[in-house]
Amino acid sequence: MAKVKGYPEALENKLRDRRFYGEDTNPEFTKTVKKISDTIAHMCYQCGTCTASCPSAPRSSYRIRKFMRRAVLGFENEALTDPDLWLCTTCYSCTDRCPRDIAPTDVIMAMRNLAFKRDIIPVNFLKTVQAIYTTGHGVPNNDVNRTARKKLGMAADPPTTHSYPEFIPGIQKILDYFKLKANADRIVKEREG
Amino acid sequence: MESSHQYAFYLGCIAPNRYPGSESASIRTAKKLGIELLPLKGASCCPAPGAFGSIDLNVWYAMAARNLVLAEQMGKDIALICNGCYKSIWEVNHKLKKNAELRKMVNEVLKEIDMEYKGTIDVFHLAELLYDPEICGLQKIKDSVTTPLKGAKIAVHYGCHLMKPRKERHFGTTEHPYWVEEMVAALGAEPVEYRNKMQCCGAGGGVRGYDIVHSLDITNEKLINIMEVKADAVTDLCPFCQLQFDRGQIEIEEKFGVKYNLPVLHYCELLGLAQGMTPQELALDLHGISCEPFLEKVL
Amino acid sequence: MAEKKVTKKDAAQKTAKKDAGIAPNMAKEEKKPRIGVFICHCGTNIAGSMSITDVQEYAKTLGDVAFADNYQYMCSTPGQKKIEDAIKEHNLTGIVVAACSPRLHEPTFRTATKEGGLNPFRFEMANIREQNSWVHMHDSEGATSKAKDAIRIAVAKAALLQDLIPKSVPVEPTAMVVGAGVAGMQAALDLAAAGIKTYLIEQEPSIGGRMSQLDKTFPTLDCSQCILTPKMVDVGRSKNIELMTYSNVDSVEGYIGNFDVTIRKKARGVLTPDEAEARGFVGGGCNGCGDCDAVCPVIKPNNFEVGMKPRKAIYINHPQVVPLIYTIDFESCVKCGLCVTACGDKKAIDLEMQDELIKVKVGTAILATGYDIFPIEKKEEWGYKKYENVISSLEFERLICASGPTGGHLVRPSDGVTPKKIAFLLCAGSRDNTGVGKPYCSRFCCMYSLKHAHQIIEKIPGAQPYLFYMDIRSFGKMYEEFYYRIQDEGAKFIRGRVANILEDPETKNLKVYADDTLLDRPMELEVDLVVLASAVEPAADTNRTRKLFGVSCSMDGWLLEAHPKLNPCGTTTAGVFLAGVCQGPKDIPDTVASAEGAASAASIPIHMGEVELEPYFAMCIEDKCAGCGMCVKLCPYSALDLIEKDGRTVMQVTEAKCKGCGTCGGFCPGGAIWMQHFTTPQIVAQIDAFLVGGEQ
Amino acid sequence: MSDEWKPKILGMVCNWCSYAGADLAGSARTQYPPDIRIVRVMCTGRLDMLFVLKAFADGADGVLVSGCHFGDCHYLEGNYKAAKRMFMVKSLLKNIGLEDKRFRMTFVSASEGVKWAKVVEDVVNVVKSYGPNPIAGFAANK
Repeated sequence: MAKVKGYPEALENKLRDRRFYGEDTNPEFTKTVKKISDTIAHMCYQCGTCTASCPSAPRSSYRIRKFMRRAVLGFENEALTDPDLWLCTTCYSCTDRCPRDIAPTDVIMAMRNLAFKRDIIPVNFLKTVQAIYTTGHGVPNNDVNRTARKKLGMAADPPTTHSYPEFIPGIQKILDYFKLKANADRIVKEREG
Repeated sequence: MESSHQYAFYLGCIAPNRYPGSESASIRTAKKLGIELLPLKGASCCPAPGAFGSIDLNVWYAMAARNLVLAEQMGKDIALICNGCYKSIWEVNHKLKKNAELRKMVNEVLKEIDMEYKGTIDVFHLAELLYDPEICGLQKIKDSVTTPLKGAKIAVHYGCHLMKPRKERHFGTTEHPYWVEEMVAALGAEPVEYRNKMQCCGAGGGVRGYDIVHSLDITNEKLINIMEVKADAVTDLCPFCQLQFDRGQIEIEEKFGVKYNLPVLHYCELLGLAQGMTPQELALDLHGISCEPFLEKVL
Repeated sequence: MAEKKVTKKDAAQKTAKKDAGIAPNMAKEEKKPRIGVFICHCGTNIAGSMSITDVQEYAKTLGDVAFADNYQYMCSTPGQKKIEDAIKEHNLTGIVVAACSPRLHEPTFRTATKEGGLNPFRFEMANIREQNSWVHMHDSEGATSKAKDAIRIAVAKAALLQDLIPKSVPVEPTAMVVGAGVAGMQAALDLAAAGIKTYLIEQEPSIGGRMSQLDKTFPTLDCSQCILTPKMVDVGRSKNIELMTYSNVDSVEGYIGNFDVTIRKKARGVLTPDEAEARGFVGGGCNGCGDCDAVCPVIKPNNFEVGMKPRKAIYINHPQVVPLIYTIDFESCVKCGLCVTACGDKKAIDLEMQDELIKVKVGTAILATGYDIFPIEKKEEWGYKKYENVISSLEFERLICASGPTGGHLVRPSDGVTPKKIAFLLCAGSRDNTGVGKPYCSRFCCMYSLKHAHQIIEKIPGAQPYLFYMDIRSFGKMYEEFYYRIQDEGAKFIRGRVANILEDPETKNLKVYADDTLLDRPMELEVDLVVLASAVEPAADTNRTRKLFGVSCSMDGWLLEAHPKLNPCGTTTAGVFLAGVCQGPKDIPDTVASAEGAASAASIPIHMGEVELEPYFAMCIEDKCAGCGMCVKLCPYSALDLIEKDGRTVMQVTEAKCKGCGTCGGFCPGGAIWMQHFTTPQIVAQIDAFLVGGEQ
Repeated sequence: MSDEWKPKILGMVCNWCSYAGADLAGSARTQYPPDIRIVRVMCTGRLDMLFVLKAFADGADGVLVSGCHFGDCHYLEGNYKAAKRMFMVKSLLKNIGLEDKRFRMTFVSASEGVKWAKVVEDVVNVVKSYGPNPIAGFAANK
């Protein structure tokens, strides 16, 4: 555990103890990540092929190699609370090139799943959930589009849940099975009031 | 003409609700090529692999499975026109087929709505069906062309979730693929190679929603590379990539002050044009970036 | 017949006695077996995972066991002494040692058994280490009961073991070495120096192998040709070496001391002076003048120069070849005959020449078949064969070599311009678990890449090498010092594996993308040339050759040594040895060392003059043999024949040919074949001991 | 744990490939269940079908025969000959109504320690799923 020095807040932050402490690692984290991601997350040898393949790395502090390292060592908090976790575009370039045959992308997805269990999640992800809960679509139809569709001689609404709303309760049942809507509403409320 | 291949047409969200042209184009062009796309009634969002996959993979599996079951009940394989949807629908189908434990979990959930995933169908991207000589093939595409897109330089954006991760998929190389270029050439247009062709559009993984500027900066890098080779248009296989390139250019202009006016068309829209559909019939006017300069060149 | 009796408790013994009775050539077991059982702790290797005392107490309860004991290390001198003493003290008839694998210490304990005054083949081993304590480390109960069963099974066999006399066979005083790279040449030279006639077989037209393609060698930087050429010349000159180039092994028969090898001498279309003389053209034959080369109209890429230089259909790889004899590539020869005219009176060229099969007899053989470069274009992200200025390390060697296609001027393939900024990609295809590349470390790429860096700094003013590495493995003598030197000379080391390379379509420059993991920053580096330190893999023909000699290979295709530490040159086929990279990636020092090791190992049987063969021969129990002849067809060594004896047709074994696989014995419908040391009664007794013996 | 049923499985393996592979599993400390007992022969070609049938008659719950990969036999083709016979064994077992999966022939090379461990584990699991050999004791009682 990093030592708290009892300085005034500003200094405390500036001089924060940045050492690697064994106590900060959780071996279970490595196992859980492996389980969810279904890839050998513990086998990374830090060659950097992933980061070098990553479209997000050159324009941010996001380093997938660092997340792999955290997976190997079990730095749970550091991994799950790092806002960079959400900068992966899931393009799978790292996965295609990883010489260790690991799927770093899926490691990131696993970590995001674990972060969500701690209510760590960007709101936009939850908005999609809410949209689907009510309409069945992540990007629902709108009037401009309806008129356009009619002009094309198509039905104003596609033959999806939009034309067959009777399917929506089923979708809601699935989402409720995982308490997803409830959690989404709660978290959005906390963030946006 | 010979007996037509029938598929359940899985629409997803963005195609029907933002670019309806690509929906009607797909149905009409495919018909001309002996592929019949039947409506998949009651389908929902695939669901978005970035958003749902990040929140809880199990929900993602279950929701995608519901769409798969709808097609199983129809007794038809699925055809779709979106890479994102492909990741959800194809990959979940693939995983459920080989992972009994997962299938058990998913069917637990589906029981709630009296559904059961059986694993009786396959999932295809319309593009791979068009390329497959068993189903259609380049020659048939060529033969169906009435207004060849002569003199148009077209850059191909493959996107990520159709072909990657390579090991899971069946498309071969993800470093230097060329099959979509061949399909573009079949329309009489000139495919152009550009730097870092396989780079992501920047929208995926929820990044577009999480950090729009970051995601647009990736798109901008691609646009620069495409402009470098003086392409008249960029074509894609994924309405979400299309949205990112098309509406994205407007946002890029707002946020970064750079303007490209590079037309962005889904391959089905190109195919539609080549088969003589009018811009109106393709609702190209709904595109954020006007396709006119491109149209003038080819029509 | 066995299975009828086995329903009786003491089936095993009975069957044994009966067979022993009816097989006159087999010693009769009169007195009741008295078996001594010795259990080894192997320190804690065995004792740590099971209860030695339980096992020993159990052994004592077994019917035929007259004595049981245990010791820390049975293989030690006092351990072996225990066996010798016990044999005398308790007049034992058979010995069982429960310890490690018989593949490790069977010889040791057979000797001890012999010292104790018993026939060495009255020893049986119970493997309670490799196949017990080491694989059931956390299941003491399971391990203990498995050990008890293993001993019960071994005792059952020991009770039926018989005196066997190993057969000595003379050893042909000649050796063979397959492959004339530096390993093969060194092995052949050593054998020759030891006074042994040696056939050196090389599939290429000339000798020298990979090493002759290299420019300089690390860490001493002496020129490869300079140190190799003298060896090549010696090989050519040596009275004891019969060099056969452009040849490969066609078939192998026989066993240690007596291998009959057929060599295919490929039609090279050109006669050596000797061959010419044999045909009566005295003073004729190829003298390497090259007149033919000058007139030949067919142009092909020269593989020795990795295709970067042309050659004719009639060619030599390079001016220093040994032997200096031209070769016709009949694949591409149009038989225009211009060369024949040019050659004139020398009459060295025969366009109608055919492959020749030559039979030789050798006592021992060494495989030195070397390696190929992994086809690195399979790693598409680096664009080899797609981007002109991405080359392999072997191409670099030829380009930097004074005798190479560019006379030693390193240039970019795209435009012939001298590169200034050069990126070296280490572990290109090595340490790769994707299934595309190779999982192992190719072992010498780090060091030759350091050497390459040095060479460009030395040759090209202002040149800047960048080495992209994961780990620098400078394990050899003076290697780490070499690393220090090259860094000091200005090479830049970037700790990151290159993810992909993009080519600038105009300049043909390359943009290299990697993550500087130490700086923690992704990087894009524009360079003029990229050199891939490609992984190595077993040479193309390795698999065919190894099967001819009955040598196994490990999962990555490299030939399998008898023991990775204690017998790295030997193989599981007696009399066949391994030298150099065919056994696994090695740099030149290690290759030469292993070659000398192999040569020494291969010379021992020859100097001994004779070898003992394990007496595991098949024998015919003539009373039972119906003369059906099924077995004759089954034998892979045609060691069996049907003969007339006392008016009956019976089978007869030629012991010298029999290798003791027992395939005949496993089939004989009448149970008329007696497989020494693996007799039906012995095996049946083992099965009984395990399954019904428990209740006895 | 000792009250749990432990299957009796007989392994007959060749000296050059499978026995060496099993040794390799040992030196690599690759753990696997201890329910198998090994009888070593020089080549699987030595194995008489009767050995397998006898083992079952004697009450073996499972039998594993393992040799070299095809083309790798130390004696050129002993393993082909063995495979042929062992194939007949399978059909025989079917005929006498014994689950033929209690018997298995595999090919494990001297370098496949991990594979050996996996094979044994599989065999043990399969045999456990069948339970004790129904004809066990049949021999003893006669």
